[in-house]
Amino acid sequence: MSQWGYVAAGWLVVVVAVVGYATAVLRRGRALSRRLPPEERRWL
Amino acid sequence: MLREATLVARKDLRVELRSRVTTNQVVPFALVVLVLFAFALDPDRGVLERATPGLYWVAVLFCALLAVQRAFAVEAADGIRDALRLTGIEPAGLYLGKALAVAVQLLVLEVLLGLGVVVLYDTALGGWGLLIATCLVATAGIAAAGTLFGVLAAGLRVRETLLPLLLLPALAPVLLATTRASEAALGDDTAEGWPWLGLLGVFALVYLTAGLIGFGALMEDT
Amino acid sequence: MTTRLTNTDRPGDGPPAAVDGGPHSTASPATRVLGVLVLVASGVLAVLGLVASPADTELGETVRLLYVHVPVVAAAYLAIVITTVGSVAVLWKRSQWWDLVAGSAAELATLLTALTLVTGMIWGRPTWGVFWVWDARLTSTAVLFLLLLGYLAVRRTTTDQVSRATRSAVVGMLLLPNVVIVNRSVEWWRSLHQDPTLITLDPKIDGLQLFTLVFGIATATLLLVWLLIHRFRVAWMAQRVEAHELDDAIAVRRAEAVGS
Amino acid sequence: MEPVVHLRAAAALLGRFPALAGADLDVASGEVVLVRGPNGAGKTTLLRTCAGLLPVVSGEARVLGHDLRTDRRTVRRHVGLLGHGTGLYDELTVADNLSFWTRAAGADERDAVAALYRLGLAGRLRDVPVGRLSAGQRRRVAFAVLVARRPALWLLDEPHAGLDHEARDLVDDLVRDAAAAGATVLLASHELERAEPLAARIVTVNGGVTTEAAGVA
Repeated sequence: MSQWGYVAAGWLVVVVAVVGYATAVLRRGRALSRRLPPEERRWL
Repeated sequence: MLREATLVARKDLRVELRSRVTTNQVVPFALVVLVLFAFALDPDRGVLERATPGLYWVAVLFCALLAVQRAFAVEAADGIRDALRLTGIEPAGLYLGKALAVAVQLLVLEVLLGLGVVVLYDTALGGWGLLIATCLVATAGIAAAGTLFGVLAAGLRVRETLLPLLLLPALAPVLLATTRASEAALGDDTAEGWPWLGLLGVFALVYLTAGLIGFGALMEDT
Repeated sequence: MTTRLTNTDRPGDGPPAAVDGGPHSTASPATRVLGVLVLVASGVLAVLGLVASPADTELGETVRLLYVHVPVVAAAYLAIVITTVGSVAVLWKRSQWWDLVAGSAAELATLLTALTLVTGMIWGRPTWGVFWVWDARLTSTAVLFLLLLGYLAVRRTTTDQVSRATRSAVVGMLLLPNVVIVNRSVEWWRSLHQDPTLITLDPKIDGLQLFTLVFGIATATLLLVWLLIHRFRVAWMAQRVEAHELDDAIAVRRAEAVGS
Repeated sequence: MEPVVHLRAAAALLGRFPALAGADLDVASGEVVLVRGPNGAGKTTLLRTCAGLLPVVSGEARVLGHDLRTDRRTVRRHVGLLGHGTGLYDELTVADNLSFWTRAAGADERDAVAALYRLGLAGRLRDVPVGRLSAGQRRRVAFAVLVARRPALWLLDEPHAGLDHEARDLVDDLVRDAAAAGATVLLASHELERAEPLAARIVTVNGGVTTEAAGVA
């Protein structure tokens, strides 16, 4: 595996993990907000 | 508060004297661990001899785990948690008392294990000053951390698996420090070991403080 | 209301349906701006790190791994600090808001510490020919990862909200001190053996490389803040749903009693 | 004079389950009140709430002048709870248990010794590990701890359960002595024919809610 291979692997792992986690959080947020009356959806 | 701590410690130790769990079960377990290490590392190839301090302290950590689990299994009997909270004993006193009892049992274990190592691995003990200091300070740290995580896991239905997961990683630096300090003590340059003792002292202080702060809140839950 | 799931890491969402005025997800104007900012910054970082900055004389192309490894490490430690501060606030002021912040930050810290380990190992392969080396930084990160798993385990196994807050706060409070003690002890330990250490923050790089590195850390911090806001709002809503379930249980129990 | 126990629509949690959904109860000092109700109705929870062991989430709850919603720790020292669990260390002997629990609660050794004699435990039972005692004898030791501590509020959960006649008479005497000495007793029991003569008032608990209080005497 050339040096570029490792660089690509490193970057890819981070991007995929972050995007995957962010999507999961956003999706869970949307699902939960459907189960709550509007005024309770935010802490403020 | 100290009066309450000694009261609790004496009670725990008396329970141990009556039930003899540590002496009848944990000590034999420790010796088994030492023997298994010997099987694994084939004594005459020198590896065992070099690794003795490390193996000794790994065995001590496992025994500490069992001693802590035992200390809180005693409290899990019916109605005792409620009764303890109704006595009005300061949580800090309860924490120190239980930690003291665990520490005393650990020291006894360490001495017995030490004999086991001397006999089984024919280790020449030396550097007594550093060795004893390391044992004392390390035991304080292990007991402080063990008691804190012990009460934290008590009452949860997964406490048997949660306690090792919480305690052992936290004790990683203790294992490192005690092993290095013991190596220095057994070897020639004991001066090398003292910084590790400092680290053990810091560790013990951090966990004693956390225990005094956190124990009350942890006792509060149903 | 369909959401356009774009491939960017902040999928935009359609306008909230007219009938229900409230927010429809954890997004808000602020997070949208921040989200776009993070996106742009990551794009610039990619260009800088992969294309613009020169290969390192000594490390060759693998220096580009640093532009993602070091920012992740920085974000992980920032998340740990937030968790510890939050946990102390929970014990001191019994505040539920801080409990949710600490819980969210700890989850992020676990993800980022895992990424630190993975990128560290990917870095290790070309540099030392082996994935895992008992190098001071990698070892302490590994222990930190185990401590975080313990924190998450405590948080998951406790059902009662109040005792969950207390127990995770005690573990959370100990994260930062543990990190310091572990790093200190591993540093001394490895220095006894002088084997290759991971060239971390200062491989005598300068100029564009240094700029890229610092820019990377800034981007990671923004990303952390963005993720924390969203994760916190999810935690807040989850806790509200739990509270509702509780109120229903009280109502049902009371109806049962009066009825029977 | 403020009542020893004052609950108004009090709700308390057992973990996440609202074991007490709305309790109204007033008990004056020196009074003996019987708490009746089917199993799982919340009798035990009511007692444990009065002992300050459960978080009160709504309504009013004051015991011995302490508001349980703000501080439920300080009241505990003045409360004695005899529940299903004996709260004794099976490994320790009767004497060891008594001495620990008494001194832990701040009473001194003499009270423990007096309680031993009062409960007839000073003889051969004294050095027997509690684990080897019968349920009745264990209950007797638990009572001995209560007698030694002399709490202001006695919370007894099924004190007669599983006892022989002689032990039940002893329980009755102890309750009467405690009330005579000015303590307040909250007695939860199924055995109405045994418990009713002791109590001045009866409260029924059902589904975590107290319904009516019927006078007896």
